[in-house]
Amino acid sequence: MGNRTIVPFGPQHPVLPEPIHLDLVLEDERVVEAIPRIGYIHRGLEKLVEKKDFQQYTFVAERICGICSFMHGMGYCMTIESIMQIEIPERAKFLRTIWAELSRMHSHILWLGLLADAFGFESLFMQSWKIREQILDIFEETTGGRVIFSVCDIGGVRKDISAETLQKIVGILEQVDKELKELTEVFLKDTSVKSRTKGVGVLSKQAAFDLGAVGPMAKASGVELDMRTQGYAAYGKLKFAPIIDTKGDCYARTKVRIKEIFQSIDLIKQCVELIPEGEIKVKVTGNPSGEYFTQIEQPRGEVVYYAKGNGSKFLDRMRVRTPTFANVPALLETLKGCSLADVPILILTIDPCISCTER
Amino acid sequence: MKFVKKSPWILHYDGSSCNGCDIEVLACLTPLYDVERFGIINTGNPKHADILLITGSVNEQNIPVVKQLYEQMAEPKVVAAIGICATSGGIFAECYNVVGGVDKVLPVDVYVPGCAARPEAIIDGVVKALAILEEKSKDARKKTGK
Amino acid sequence: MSIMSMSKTLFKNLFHGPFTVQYPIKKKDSYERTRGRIGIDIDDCIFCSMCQRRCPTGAIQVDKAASSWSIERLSCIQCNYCTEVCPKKCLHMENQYTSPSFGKVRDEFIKCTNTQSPSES
Amino acid sequence: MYAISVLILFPIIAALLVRIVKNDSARDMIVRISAVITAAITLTVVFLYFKKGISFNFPHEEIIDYIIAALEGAIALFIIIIGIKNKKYIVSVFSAIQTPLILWFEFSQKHDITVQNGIIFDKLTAIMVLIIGIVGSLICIYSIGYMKWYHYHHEDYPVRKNYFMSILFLFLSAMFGLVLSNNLTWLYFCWEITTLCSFLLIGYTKTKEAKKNSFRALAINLGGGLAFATAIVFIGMNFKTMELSVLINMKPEAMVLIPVFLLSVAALTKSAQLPFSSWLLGAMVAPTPSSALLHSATMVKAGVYLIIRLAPLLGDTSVGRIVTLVGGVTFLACSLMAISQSDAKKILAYSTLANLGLIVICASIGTQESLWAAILLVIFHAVSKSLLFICVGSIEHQIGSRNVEDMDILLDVSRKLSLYMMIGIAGMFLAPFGMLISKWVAMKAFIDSNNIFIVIILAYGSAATLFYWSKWMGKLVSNANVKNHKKQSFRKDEEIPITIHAVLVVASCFGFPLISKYALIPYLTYLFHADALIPIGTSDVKIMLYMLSALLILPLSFIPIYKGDKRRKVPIYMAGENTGDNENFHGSMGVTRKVELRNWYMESYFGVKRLTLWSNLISIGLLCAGIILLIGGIAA
Amino acid sequence: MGQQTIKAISSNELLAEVLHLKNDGYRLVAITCTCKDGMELSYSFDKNYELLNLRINIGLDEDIASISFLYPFAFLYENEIKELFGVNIKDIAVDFNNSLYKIPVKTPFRKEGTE
Amino acid sequence: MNILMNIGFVIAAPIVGGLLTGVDRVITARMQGRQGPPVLQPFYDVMKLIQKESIEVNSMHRFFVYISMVFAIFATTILITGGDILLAVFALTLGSIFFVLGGYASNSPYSIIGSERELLQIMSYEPMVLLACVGLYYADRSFFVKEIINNSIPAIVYLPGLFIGLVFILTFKLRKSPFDLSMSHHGHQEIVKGITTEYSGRDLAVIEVTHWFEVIFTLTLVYVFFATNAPISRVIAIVICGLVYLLEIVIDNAFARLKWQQAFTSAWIITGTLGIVNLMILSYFR
Repeated sequence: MGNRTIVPFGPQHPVLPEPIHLDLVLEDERVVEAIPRIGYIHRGLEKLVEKKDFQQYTFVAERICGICSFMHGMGYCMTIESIMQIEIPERAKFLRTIWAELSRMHSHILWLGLLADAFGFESLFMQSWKIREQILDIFEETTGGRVIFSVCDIGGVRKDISAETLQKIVGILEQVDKELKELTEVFLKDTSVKSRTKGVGVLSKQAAFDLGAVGPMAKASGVELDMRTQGYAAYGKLKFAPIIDTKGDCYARTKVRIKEIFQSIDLIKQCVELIPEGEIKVKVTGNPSGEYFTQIEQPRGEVVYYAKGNGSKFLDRMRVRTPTFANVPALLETLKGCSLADVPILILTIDPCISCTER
Repeated sequence: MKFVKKSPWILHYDGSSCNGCDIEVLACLTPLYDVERFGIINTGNPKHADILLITGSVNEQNIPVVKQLYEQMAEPKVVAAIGICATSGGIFAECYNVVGGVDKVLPVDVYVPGCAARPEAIIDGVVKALAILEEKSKDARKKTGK
Repeated sequence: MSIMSMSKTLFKNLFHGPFTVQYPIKKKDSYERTRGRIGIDIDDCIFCSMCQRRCPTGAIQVDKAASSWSIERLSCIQCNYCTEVCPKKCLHMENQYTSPSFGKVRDEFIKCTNTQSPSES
Repeated sequence: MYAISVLILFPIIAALLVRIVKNDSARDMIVRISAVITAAITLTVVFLYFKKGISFNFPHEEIIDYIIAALEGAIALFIIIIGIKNKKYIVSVFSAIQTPLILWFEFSQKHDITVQNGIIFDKLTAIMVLIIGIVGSLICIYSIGYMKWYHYHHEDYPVRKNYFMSILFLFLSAMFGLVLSNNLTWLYFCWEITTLCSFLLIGYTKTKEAKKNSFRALAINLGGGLAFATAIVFIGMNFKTMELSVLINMKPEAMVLIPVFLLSVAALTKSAQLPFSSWLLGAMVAPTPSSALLHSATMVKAGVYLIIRLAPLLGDTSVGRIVTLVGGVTFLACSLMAISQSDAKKILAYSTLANLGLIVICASIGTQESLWAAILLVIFHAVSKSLLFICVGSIEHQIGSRNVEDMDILLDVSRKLSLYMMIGIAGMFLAPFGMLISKWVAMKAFIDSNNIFIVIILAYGSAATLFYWSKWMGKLVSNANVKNHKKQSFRKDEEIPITIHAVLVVASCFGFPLISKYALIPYLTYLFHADALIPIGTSDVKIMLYMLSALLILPLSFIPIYKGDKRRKVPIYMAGENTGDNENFHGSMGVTRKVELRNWYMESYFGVKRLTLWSNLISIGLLCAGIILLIGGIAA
Repeated sequence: MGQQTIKAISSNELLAEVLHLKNDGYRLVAITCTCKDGMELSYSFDKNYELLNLRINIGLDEDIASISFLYPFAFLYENEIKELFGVNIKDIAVDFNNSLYKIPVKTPFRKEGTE
Repeated sequence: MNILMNIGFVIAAPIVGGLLTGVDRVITARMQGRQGPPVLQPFYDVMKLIQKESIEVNSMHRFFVYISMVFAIFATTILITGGDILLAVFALTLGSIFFVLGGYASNSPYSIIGSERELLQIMSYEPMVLLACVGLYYADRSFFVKEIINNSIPAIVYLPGLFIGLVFILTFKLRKSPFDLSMSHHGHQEIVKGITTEYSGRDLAVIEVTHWFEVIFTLTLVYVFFATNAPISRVIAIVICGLVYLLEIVIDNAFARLKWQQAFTSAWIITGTLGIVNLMILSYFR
């Protein structure tokens, strides 16, 4: 066909919160080909291990991404702890789990808002982000930061949450739960929303596995892949089952994420009940020597940390394989044959974190 | 009367930030902070924008992009660097791929510190930018002799 | 078929009135732990340079000879690391964030005989 | 009377001259002079007879009849032979049935029928003659320049310019005859000649495709001719008359409706209505001047002309309803299908079909208002569409393509051409221009005659029309900055006719109140024996003329009047990756890619294949229903 | 936290091993490269939450085959390693030719002279 | 006197249109739980745009928006002064087409995609608008607004179906979600700002003012359905215009943006069914 339209999409584009570029080849509005270009956020922060010592690097790790900041910090700390064979206190593990699950909630609600924005549902976006602010308030109260917490440290956590604050958190979560249920009605039942998500960007189970998809992207296609089941931090002591859907379209991914939010609320409540008293941190001495791979579950899926120490203050190598990096091939697969109006939805569907991907 | 003060439209560009400041910029639009009170709209299109908000330390690939966006904005215009990365490069200043600070690429008018910059700080920054915007529009008038 | 399922929420919002915090007229309450900016009780400082060495961004500069402690506000990432490592605990995190500026800000604190004055350079 | 004979005969002489002269420049001169003379005769005839009209019979009617019979026989022989030669037996069969039928009728049955008025020149004829004479002569001149370029670029086609030109002139003569004849046998003869001309011109390039399409056109038109012939025989045997004017004045009874139906079928084939439309689309392989003249401006109008003549017999009758619905289906389906086309000539062809459909609807509804609209549509469509065709011809010459998508550089290549093209397109659908005025009146007429379905069809069809014309216009104004195209010379032989045409389009829009007052209203008053009124209020006409005047400032956009204005020019927005030349962007994989911008075609909605199938089925169904109704009518 | 499986193999065994793992239903988790005393490549695989790492040590300028025809999405990892470390990975399915990130410095992670 | 009043109406039209847009923004904000801008914000925006620099990508593309505005004003004038409703619709369509051509003239990717979408939208709503006019003519035997609104029975009695269809179509015309495909008031769209992408400064202000006229135009269409020769009905009609506008705001906030396929088919199907049913019934009783 000669009637092909070729347009650039991004890096600066109103629907893209982060810069990524696609060369879109369209027929009418159908996407025939989408070729990505990344590198707009590549900073080269893995190289920073040579300039910052392994303690300072915690702060770098937290700033790999501002949305799952805490999880990055936690993953990095866990890796170093494993290399140095440090067993952190139980309470610290629970606190990490609470913050991690709150992060997941905040990330998913944020994603819901952006998704609503992508299909032009402004009020839904506003409503989602309004709910999200309550969780940010919890963050600010417990850690002092709205986005970047700086509470995770090698050997434990820097700040404790008092019992009454924990109760207050449960109270807020109940309110969030109520408001979210109202929102869920719209996301999962509204006809106009469904018309934009159902059957859009279908990824079969086989394709999801073959393309190495992780996180909600894989879960929505029926691939059970949830690193939390490995029982790191306090997850081993909590009761939960990974959330799976089989349809593999945008609707399924929305559903998986929404269910995960409610699951997180449940997990936090369990944590609040089970959290033991005690220390929150052990003292760390010496320098890491050895190597370790850590896999944890971020809101966007499995993340792999690899660190290699040589006995000095500075690590030899620190590498993060983030979930978005693994999901990009799946995104490209779903983009083929969609329509231009679906492009923002599909880009969002992997919940892209370009700053994670490119580091 | 300079109406630009009453309706500043912003363009947000993420020049390799960690997302932290980006989501705070977006949070400014949401019910709790609602910058539309001041007539602020996030246009997403340089040709309509008055204020360019840049987050992140600007890496090699972004230099031509931000320059082009700046060029495509109509006078009077101001640039606000949001967050530590944009103001100085922050923790990433030493990375091989970042220039460190937007001011290495564009004339920055307002620096909004914070890691991540708080919504209140961003609002403060935009309000400060308005003063500059007004001045610039006066200058522009003088130049054209009107 | 469920059309306009959002309208319930919309009308609730409409009748509730705006949730907006009227910043800058009215400020949102900050929490005890809110991380704004680093402050120093310069009198207690012993200029050990621990904070300077540990600061991940190199924002802090300590000059023992001139007994001055200064911080580049536009480089500080409020990680709170300096306050943790400070042996005298004279650094602390203030709730108030640094306000936006038109240029680079370096806040310098000099320990003089009985006087302390923040001055900008 | 003599003037009319000259009008019919002069083009034949010109055709012979052009055929004989071998020298290129001499022939070109002859063509130019003949064309000018044709136009002059046309104007003279109209000037002479416009006021009062004329109706007469030639003194040597018998001789003329014999000549015609001889020629008909010769043509039939020719068609049968080529049909057998090219294994297109269907045309041979059609020809072998209808000509003997007519000849048999001529020699055995016709003796007791006297024809009072073989030729009638009234207001409608005047309009048709004007269209044929003016548009025809302009296109003849245009084809001089066009054909030169055509053979320069298509070296593989045999050069037969004299053949081409002479057929054009022959066609003009036939067309004059067609609209002037009141005698049905003469009308039929001219009808067949136009069919033949069309066949010869479509097959001009002698390529395989051209041959195939020309035979399809011939077969369908001969089929229509067969219906015509049958109708003549039926009329002659049953009502003992040979005159169209007499037929029209009869009462629409069941017996009368049978020949009317047959004539309508003949008209529908000529006007390429569904399901007979495929030949017109195939006819687009012919050189553009023939498309402009035969396949949009005049020959296809012969069909609707016949229906307009028959209008008093259609109206509320079953035949009228069927014809209306066939026209409706054609109008809607072709308007929709035009959206999926990118070949300019194909779009024009579909649009022609659609507009013919609209005229058929208006004519077959047969009220005063609707006929007013139908005749105006004929006028506006003829001038606008032939302008568009010849513009496309020249554009093809200038940019080497007639794909609409390639026309985005036209603004740089030739501002004049794009302006004329814009005028043509605007003439086809924009508010104050003629087509829209007629559509408006048509709509009113439909409501007044209680045709709800037709109103709805019109609403949908107009919306689709708007889509494909606007996107074409969009391409014309989009400022692609390709600077490295080479400019072709714009021949005077092309430029002058195009310019005059463009002026005609605008003038006809300004002049429509006059046309209405001096030609349409008297004609309709005479036809309906009741005072006709202009269907649009005077105040609206005034407003519309204001709008038109306002639109005349449009060409200003083509003149860079802002040269003195010091606005800052910036690169267009390409998400921050414009390379600076407004054409390329920094793409993925480290390559610089060109932005390509194409229109929408929406194949899945308006794909030709599916729509053609369905609309053909519906229209065939309608015609069958018509036959059943007729039989039922006689039985009752 | 238990000890992790790291299986050292030579560079020409790579394809055979990877094929074997693919047939076993392993998922490629990551490819990691460290530049210390030559290039140290780790291919991490996962099946039922069991992490398996293949370790290959090659010289700075040695070639290594791409596994992108077995695991198509490996092209991202391989392009990254090629661009940042300068490891010669041959026949990557989609080769960005060192323009994945378009960085101003060439192979920043490569430490010359550590061999 | 009459002429003066008409002139007054035409001058008031953009002011009312601007105010309505302002009210729209406030109500939208409140529905989203936000405070929202001042009511006069649209005027501030336009004033600012006039004071700003106007940049351009080529010398042609801005020309079209001015013509577009001229025809929008023209159409509104015809309608408000009680002229021929069909002519007004044609004039407005002409204006819209010039707007589309402006998008094409800039030859920028997103403008052109926006233009295509806008054309598609025009194609989607045009049949309904025409049928509404036809219906009014059918009910009152006149295309003239001043005659239609001087009948004793409001047109709505005859044309409930067409009115519902018209309200459906207004969503297109007012550029509200779910049919704000070509150009949305909210910035976040896959085609940036559609046709307006390349416009800035004064040209953008013109587009905004044109939109105000369009708002008035569409609401006048609603008005025509309810007004009769009784003075009280005029008031009721205006109130209903307000309610319809409010309904559109709610719809805007309660729908996701649909794709062109859905927009197009839904518009045509609704037009077809409502149009046919309503007109058939009407023709039966006439």
